[in-house]
Amino acid sequence: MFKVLRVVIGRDLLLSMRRRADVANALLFFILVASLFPLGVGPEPNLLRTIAPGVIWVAALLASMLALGRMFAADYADGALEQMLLASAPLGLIVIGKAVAHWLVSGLPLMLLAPVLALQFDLPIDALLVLVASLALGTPSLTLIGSIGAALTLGVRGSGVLTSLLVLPLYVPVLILGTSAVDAAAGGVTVQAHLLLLTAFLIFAGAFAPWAAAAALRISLD
Amino acid sequence: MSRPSEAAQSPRPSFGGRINWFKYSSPQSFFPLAGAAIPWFAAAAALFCVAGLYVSFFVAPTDQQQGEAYRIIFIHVPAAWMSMFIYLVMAFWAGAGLVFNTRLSGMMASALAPTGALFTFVALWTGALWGKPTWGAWWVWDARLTSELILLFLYFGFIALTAAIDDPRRADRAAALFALVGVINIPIIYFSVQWWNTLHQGASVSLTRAPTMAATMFAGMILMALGFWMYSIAAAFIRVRCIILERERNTEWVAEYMREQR
Amino acid sequence: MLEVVDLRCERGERALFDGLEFKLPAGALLRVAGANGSGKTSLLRILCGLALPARGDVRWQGESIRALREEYHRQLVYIGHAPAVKDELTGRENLAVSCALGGTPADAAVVGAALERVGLDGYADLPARHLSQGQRRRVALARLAACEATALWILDEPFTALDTTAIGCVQEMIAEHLERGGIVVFTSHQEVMGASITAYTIELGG
Amino acid sequence: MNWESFDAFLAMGGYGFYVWGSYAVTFALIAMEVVLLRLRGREIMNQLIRAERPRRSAP
Repeated sequence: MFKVLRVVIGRDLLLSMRRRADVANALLFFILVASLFPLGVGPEPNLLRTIAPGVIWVAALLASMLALGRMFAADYADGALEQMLLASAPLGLIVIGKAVAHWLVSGLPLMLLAPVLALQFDLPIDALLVLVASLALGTPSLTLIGSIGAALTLGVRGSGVLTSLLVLPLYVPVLILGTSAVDAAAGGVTVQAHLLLLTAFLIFAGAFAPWAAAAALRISLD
Repeated sequence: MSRPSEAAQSPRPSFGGRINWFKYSSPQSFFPLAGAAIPWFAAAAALFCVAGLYVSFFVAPTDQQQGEAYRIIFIHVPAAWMSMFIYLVMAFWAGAGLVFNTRLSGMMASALAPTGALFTFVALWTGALWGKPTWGAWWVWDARLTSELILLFLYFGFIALTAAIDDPRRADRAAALFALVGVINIPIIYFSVQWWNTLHQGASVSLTRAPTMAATMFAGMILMALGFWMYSIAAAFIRVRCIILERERNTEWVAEYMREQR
Repeated sequence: MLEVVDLRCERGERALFDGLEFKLPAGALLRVAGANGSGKTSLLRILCGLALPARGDVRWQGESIRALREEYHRQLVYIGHAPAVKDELTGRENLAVSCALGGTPADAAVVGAALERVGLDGYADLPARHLSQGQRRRVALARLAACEATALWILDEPFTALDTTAIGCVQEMIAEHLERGGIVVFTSHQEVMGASITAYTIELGG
Repeated sequence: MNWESFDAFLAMGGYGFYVWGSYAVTFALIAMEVVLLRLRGREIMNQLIRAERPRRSAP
């Protein structure tokens, strides 16, 4: 059974490797959005420092949402998803595999890029570390929740916008927890509670979302 | 082998004992039932609303601190109640539809969504109009208002998803799953916003309760809530009848119903 | 044994078929025929468990496939309309992945042999994007050669886009599978199997 | 009785805009929903009647 998990992760990573441009586009989007904010609100350092956590988190959230289209759509179009529904392992497990692979090429790079962007906003070093930690715990939740939305909108006209309409409201807790963790770190307050709550949310999403996404895939392919 | 043309036109009621009535006769048998119930619910709605309006304007006394502005709560609070209650009912029907694969459940869920969205919007609108004179701001990022806003987005998501999928059965089931995901998320969203709110504002602003909860005030709110409730049922029934006719238009019983109508 | 009980399938509000019943014993071949839109693919998807019938049940060895799920999938090869061949992967990678997903992991030798069987030995290491329509189809069908032990084959239009050699090869694989006691269900517009093999035929639609 | 005159009732102690704004929008929306529902019902009935007519004349 875990062989199937490994095969799915390996396959999706291999596919992303051979379609590197798609991966790079989402990252470029992240960098661009985050860089637009200083241009929009002005270069005042104190202001930038205040808005930095929110801006970086929102940009990361949008970039990760943008990448959701890649998760199932191509496999849906060429019939590979049908084969996954007929696989010898539970569909929930396959969704976990796809989510892991998807996070490795969309969430992980965001997490590694974020500190560089945070320097543009003059965030203190402590806050930088917390930013990375909060993204490390938060972006997997985003991928997991997003997988439900991506699965529900398969093959639907205007599925990109529809996915965001469905998924963004559900992202709110992650956004709140993530930004306030960085805020707290920048303000010199202990961040343990925030990170613990993010972890709890991740565990919850990890237990629940693959199952829901699997049900959504079954509905979409019926 | 069956011929599709025949199968589609054969009258449903004559299918015999093997058929699962639970699954097949529901929309058909519910249609006249809902039709008969609508006038009663509509009348009850009108009655409760008139009584509620009377209590809220002529019986409930002026509030010491907020003056007459507080009279907005007689629609604000019932509307907020209804917005959440309708979402729960909708999620209930959605879940029932997914579990039992009944067609009527999905129709009920999609019939409730627009009315739920309406009450959510009313709750937000009246909240803003109440907040301005009371706290001097149209909008505060209070946990309740924010959750209400997210709830509105969830309603919109539900409606958009139903509208975007052409096959009604798939649309119902996809939207049902989304409704259930939403119902699990609403408490999480509420508590996370509340927690975030205390971090940022130190609980200086609280929409939580009106200063004094006199019995007459409570009575007014309950009456209005009952009125809204009855109205929601009536509206949902009218809408579900439309949906049934739209989806079952090619069946024999609809044709028969049309013949009776003239 | 594959058994279908009182199956009804609807599209929109129209019934595509109703009250469909059959039993396929080991070694049986079933051809599903019918005009476009008569529900051939829908029937196959219901047989796999991809789609839910409006009424009725599909049973494998006497148990409902909805209860069996993964256990049933392990004994099933479905080759759908879309070949499920990824453009970015080579024929070899495609086949290895689909076998592993199906629960019959194939090592390099088996994969190579299967691709050779369908006449793709020269193309096994090319990304599928460089293959023609018929060749991609053959990559998908190579799975049959790699999954001989899998009892039930469900094939949606297996012969489209294939040249005569490839059609012969697929016919041969099907014949061998039936001899082994496997069950094959396929859709096709024409009578393609030779006269030597007796096939049940279902004609859908009117 | 809370109000000395109709004007006082309308003024709502200076909060007339907020109170009446709330109530008016609420009931306007409800009225709108009722109208939309009625239109939807009429639309589907018309469609059904139109669909039925050829079926009657054909045989």
